[in-house]
Amino acid sequence: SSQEEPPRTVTVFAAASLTETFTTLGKEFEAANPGVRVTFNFAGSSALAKQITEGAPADVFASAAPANMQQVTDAKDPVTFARNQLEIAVPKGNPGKVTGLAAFADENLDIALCAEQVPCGAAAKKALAAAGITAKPDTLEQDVKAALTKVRLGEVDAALVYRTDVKAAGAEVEGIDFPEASKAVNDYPITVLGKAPNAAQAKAFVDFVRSDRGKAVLAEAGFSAP
Amino acid sequence: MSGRRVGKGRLPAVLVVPAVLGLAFLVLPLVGLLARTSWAEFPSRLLSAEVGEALRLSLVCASLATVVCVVLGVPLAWVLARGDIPGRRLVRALVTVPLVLPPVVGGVALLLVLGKRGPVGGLLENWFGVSLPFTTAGVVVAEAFVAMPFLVISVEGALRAADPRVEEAAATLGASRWLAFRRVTLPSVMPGVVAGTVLSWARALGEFGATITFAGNFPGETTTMPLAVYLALETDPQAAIALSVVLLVVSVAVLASLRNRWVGG
Amino acid sequence: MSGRRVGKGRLPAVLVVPAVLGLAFLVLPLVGLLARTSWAEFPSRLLSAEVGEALRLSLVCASLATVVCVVLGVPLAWVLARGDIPGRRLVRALVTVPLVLPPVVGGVALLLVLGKRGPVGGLLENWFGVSLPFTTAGVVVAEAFVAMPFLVISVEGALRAADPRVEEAAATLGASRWLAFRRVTLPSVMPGVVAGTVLSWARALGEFGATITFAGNFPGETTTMPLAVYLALETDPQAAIALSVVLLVVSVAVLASLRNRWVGG
Amino acid sequence: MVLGPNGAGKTTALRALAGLLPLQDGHIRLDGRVWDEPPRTFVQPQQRQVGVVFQDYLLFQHMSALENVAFGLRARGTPRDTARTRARTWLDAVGIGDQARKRPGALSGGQAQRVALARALATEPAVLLLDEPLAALDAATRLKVRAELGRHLRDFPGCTVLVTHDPVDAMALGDRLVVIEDGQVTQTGVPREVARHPRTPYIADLVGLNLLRGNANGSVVTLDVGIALTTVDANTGGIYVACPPSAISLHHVQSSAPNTWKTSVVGVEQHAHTTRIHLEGGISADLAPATMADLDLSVPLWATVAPESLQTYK
Amino acid sequence: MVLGPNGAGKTTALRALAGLLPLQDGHIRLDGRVWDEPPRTFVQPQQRQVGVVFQDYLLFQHMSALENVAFGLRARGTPRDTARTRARTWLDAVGIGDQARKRPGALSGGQAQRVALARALATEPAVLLLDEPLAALDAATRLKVRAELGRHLRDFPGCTVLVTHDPVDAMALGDRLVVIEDGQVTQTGVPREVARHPRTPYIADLVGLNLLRGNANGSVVTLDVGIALTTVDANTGGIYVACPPSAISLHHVQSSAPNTWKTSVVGVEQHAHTTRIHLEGGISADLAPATMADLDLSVPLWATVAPESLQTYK
Ligand SMILES: Nc1ncnc2c1ncn2[C@@H]1O[C@H](COP(=O)(O)OP(=O)(O)OP(=O)(O)O)[C@@H](O)[C@H]1O
Ligand SMILES: Nc1ncnc2c1ncn2[C@@H]1O[C@H](COP(=O)(O)OP(=O)(O)OP(=O)(O)O)[C@@H](O)[C@H]1O
Ligand code: MOO
Ligand SMILES: [Mg+2]
Ligand SMILES: [Mg+2]
Repeated sequence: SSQEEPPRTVTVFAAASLTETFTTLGKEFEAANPGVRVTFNFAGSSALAKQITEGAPADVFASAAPANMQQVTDAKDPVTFARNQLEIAVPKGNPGKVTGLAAFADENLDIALCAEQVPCGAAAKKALAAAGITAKPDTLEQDVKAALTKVRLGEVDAALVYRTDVKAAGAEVEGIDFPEASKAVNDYPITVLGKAPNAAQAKAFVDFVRSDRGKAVLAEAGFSAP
Repeated sequence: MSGRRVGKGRLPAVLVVPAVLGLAFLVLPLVGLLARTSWAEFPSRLLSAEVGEALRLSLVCASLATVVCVVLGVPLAWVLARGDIPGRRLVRALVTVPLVLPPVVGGVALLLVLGKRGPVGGLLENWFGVSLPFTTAGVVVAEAFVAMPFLVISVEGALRAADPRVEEAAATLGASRWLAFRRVTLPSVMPGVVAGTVLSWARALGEFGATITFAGNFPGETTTMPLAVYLALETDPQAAIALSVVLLVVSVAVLASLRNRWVGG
Repeated sequence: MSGRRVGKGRLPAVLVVPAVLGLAFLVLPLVGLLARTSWAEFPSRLLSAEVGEALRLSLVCASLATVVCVVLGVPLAWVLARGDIPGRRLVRALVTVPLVLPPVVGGVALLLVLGKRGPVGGLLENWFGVSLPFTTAGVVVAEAFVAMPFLVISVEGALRAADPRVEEAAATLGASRWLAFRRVTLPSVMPGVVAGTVLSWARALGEFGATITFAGNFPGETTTMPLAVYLALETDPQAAIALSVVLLVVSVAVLASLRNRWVGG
Repeated sequence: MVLGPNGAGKTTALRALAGLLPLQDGHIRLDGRVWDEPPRTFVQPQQRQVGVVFQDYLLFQHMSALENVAFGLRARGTPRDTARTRARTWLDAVGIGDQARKRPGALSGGQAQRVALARALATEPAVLLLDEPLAALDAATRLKVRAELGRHLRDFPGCTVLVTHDPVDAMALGDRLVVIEDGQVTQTGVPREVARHPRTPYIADLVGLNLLRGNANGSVVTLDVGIALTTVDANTGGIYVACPPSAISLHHVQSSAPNTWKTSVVGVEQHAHTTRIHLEGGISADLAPATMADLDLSVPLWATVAPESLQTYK
Repeated sequence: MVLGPNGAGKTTALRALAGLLPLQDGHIRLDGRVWDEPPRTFVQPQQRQVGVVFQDYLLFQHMSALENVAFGLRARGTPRDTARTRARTWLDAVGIGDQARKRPGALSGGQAQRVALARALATEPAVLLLDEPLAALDAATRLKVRAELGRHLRDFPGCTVLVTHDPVDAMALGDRLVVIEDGQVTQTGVPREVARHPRTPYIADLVGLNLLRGNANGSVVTLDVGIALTTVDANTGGIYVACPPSAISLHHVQSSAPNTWKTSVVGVEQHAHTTRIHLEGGISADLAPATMADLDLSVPLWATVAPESLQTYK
């Protein structure tokens, strides 16, 4: 084995919401490519974009929103590899008796939305606009997880989150689909970076994510195919 | 002239060199931020309604939280330093816990206890009709929770360094322990209390994770500057930096003027 | 017997009541967290490789950051308290800035200056081949940046409360200012230094925003416990709480044993 | 009045009286009230109505001299203005009314001590505890404050415990003297009696007497140091013999007077108006400057003391 | 030797000498070396080779007594063991070798002062500055330490400045006495000369003399207080007249002796062996207990002083 090339590392900067799926895919990729290590840096997409701009040694960037991808001038032809759809999340037992998007206009319910500045907030805005509803939120959360936490703890009666998040939350949260969700789909772009130290294997990893196996893992987590 | 001051011109290099390094370490990143700020937009940004509101809310909440910290924290520090309570070591270590807790988890912990379904929050709601999450009061609570350890630990350190015999002198003059505390002990540890207050206020002003988790984020009600900064960072990093600079400038101005009045020099 | 202690049984209610409230305020949320922790999985979690690694990294980085804080911060505090420097008020206020800065912005500021493209970072890279961001050293830098103000302000408060005439006595005995500082001043403000060190260490241990921004989130290299907690929140909130509890228990244990040795009682 | 050498436990005793140090054993009672009796009773310091002047003053550094003095009155509920007026009166009484606005840090040592004195006196306590209240005062002020203090102590309904190293204070101010040495009470009594009949070398030294221990057989006492002296009184068995150093005279030739013995000089000390000569056997002689001029201290001398100068007591 | 009442500026003067308080004006020179001369020269305290005993000791609270004393030696580079051995020797010299391991907080006042003394002496400084070094010591220790100190001072190559309220110290320890009152030097000279010819009421009080100011015309001096006295010397113009209080006697009937005047008692003070009577015109008389018994102090009395007891000087 001393004759083998030293193990090469692929450094993947991925949105925090991809933690579970990418960790699984990374392990499978390593198994399929002996001698290659996949290192992840999971954080908010905007923080990752900032780090890449400041010269972080990344090979691959998978963002939760096209906007963050655009901040990275180094990105070469990003492609969408997954989509995420909104869903209404309510605490177990649905104490607010929420049935659809109309509940978000109810002053008497405690409602959480994501802030407009983050992808799920932008998507929620689109969906609500499509449904013609003026929402009366009590809080505009920093990200999906924060909104979901408030649902889990029963602090709000309903929140608009991603389907993947409802799925991950398990039994504590119930998800309610609504028709306008399809109007507010969030795209996840991925790319190999221009200055990637290990471009070849980075490309291989991106291909693996976009392979059928990749799609299957993503679908299992609640993502839809592009 | 200054060469004739006692000890002046004699600051030893072994202290001055690390001090300068330390200062550079703290200040250079700020210089970096300032260099990236688009000063042209600065005044308009400062005057925009949302920023003004967030800034006002930040200052008000941080100040109220500091008041809470002082009112509850100074007695706690005194009991820790002077009271002969069992398990003091453990209590003292427990006080530092909110520091170690990732703020978001701190917010979750607050929700668990003071939220709608929490044991204390439920009581508050049923008895007084008070609900803390998603209100300005909730911001104050979250900030106080995160900032109080700074006050308690600073003040306790100061109390431990103070001579307890002066309190004894007050007792022989007929002062109750409360009077002795108020009129003798407290003034004598003022530098420590001021240090703790400054730390608490600054920490409360910069608080983000616990606030957004416990109190949420609603403009005019719970959106403090750090929340505004965080969200701006998502879409417009330039704006986020400018907002941070606003926060910094205001806090430095407040501290430079206040500390001067309190501690002199 | 205890009723005969001086002042014992006489802790005034006006101090004890707020002290107890303060303690409850700090400790109840933790109780809430503990109540939600699934203790059955706790030992296995504590023993899992990733958690062990993150915990070790957290403790090592926080301790190194604290060393940096002490080495640079104590001299800075001394210069602020004793040196007759111009613009002292401003410098003192500037030192608190990293407290006010939302940590994520602090991380950005560090990237701006110490990043590959930053002025200082570029120099470090060219001259020494050292790159801080995205390395364990970067974690230490980020934590030290956020934690140092606590040390500086606590120690400065303690120094201001100390009698400068004792340093004068040392000078008449032939001690240089450095020797007087090391052997006389520093030991006499030890409670303040300990308080500041505890604050810094705890703050560094809980640091999240600046770390993830400046050093990234690379398991085994930069993923400290708060970052692990953040990731766990994405996948398994129960696990996140359990991880926080691990962090708490370890930090309380460390503090309870260390402070005991340093400050007695 | 408590008198004792350094480290004897005087401050410790005062602290116990003030309630700052609970007793392990024994009791403290005042006019039938029990203040401290282990294991049960313990009256807190603030209920004891004591006034304490601490050896190192323990002034409140952040208050002016006036506020320091007014503190005790304010603690007892006196309105601010009354308290200040009375505090001012007390500062005037100890002679530093003009320093009223200064902080303790800006006072000289003697001024600080006078503030501490005024502070303790201002509350007009039932018991006044004074730890070296005159030590830092200059001789002139000391006379003045001692006189002032004496007047207040006489006016006092309660009692005063004053700790001092200074036998002059002890004699001038005390009704009853307790001498502590090394944690033990070694002599008590009215000051005049203690001064006349010291029972330990420490007390004899303080009151300026030579104290010798000897064995009497009629009017002849054989001292432990080997000298035989004739006394006016007749005694038997072990007794104390005391005489003032000024009663001992020194000569180059042996006189025919009784109580003459050969000795030599082991030390000389210059005092303001006399010279103290330390002789063998721990005996001292005080000589006037005129006498000194005629003596060569480097050779053996003859010492004489008149029998009438010798006090004897059991 | 600096003598002066409380708040006179003695401590302030010592601080200037030690380099802890830069001069505004004037200069400090030692053996031709300039230590402080505004606006340019200022030698830092640690370069001055001074040893200071502070009035409130300023011991290092976190070090043992031994470490306190060893500190100055360590600061000058003495190896640890040597420093400790020498520190121990110094502690023994001031009589508290057995307290070497205690922290200052656990020492009594007098013990603390002795540690401070040992600490200052241990560095064998060129100039020794002592602020009330004997104040907290009990009479016996004071004698011992004073003797010890006197010995060291004599051995000293450099000079010593000792601040004291105690004229006995001033007389016993000083070569040259400087009296400071209210920030001004009022008298200087060898102690014996100052003691014999005091020039201010403060000094007269200290050395135990009555000091009177008068106008001489031959051997008759008309005092400012109105009494005419006959002196042995003949003078003209304004002069000082001094006499010891013990030279003044009091009688119920007017004697025919010269220098007799009618007066009355304004105050009485009890000292150890005599009673001091304060008379009109600021004159004091010391009486033996035996004489006291025969006097009624409440009626006007006749005072007499022998012309030989009166010292006159310009
Ligand atoms: N906290 C303490 N711990 C240990 N020993 C102590 C403590 N305080 C005092 N001592 C010792 O107890 C003895 C008595 O001390 P105390 O202060 O009562 O003496 P003192 O009679 O007031 O002497 P001085 O006249 O010098 O003030 C001394 O030997 C002193 O060293
Ligand atoms: N920091 C200060 N600020 C203002 N006045 C001061 C300060 N320090 C001392 N003084 C005043 O200066 C005068 C001289 O003080 P100093 O301490 O030199 O007196 P001293 O001669 O040592 O008296 P003592 O014998 O009582 O110690 C006093 O009136 C004192 O109140
Ligand atoms: O997955 Mo995100 O970038 O934290 O919304
Ligand atoms: Mg004492
Ligand atoms: Mg003085």
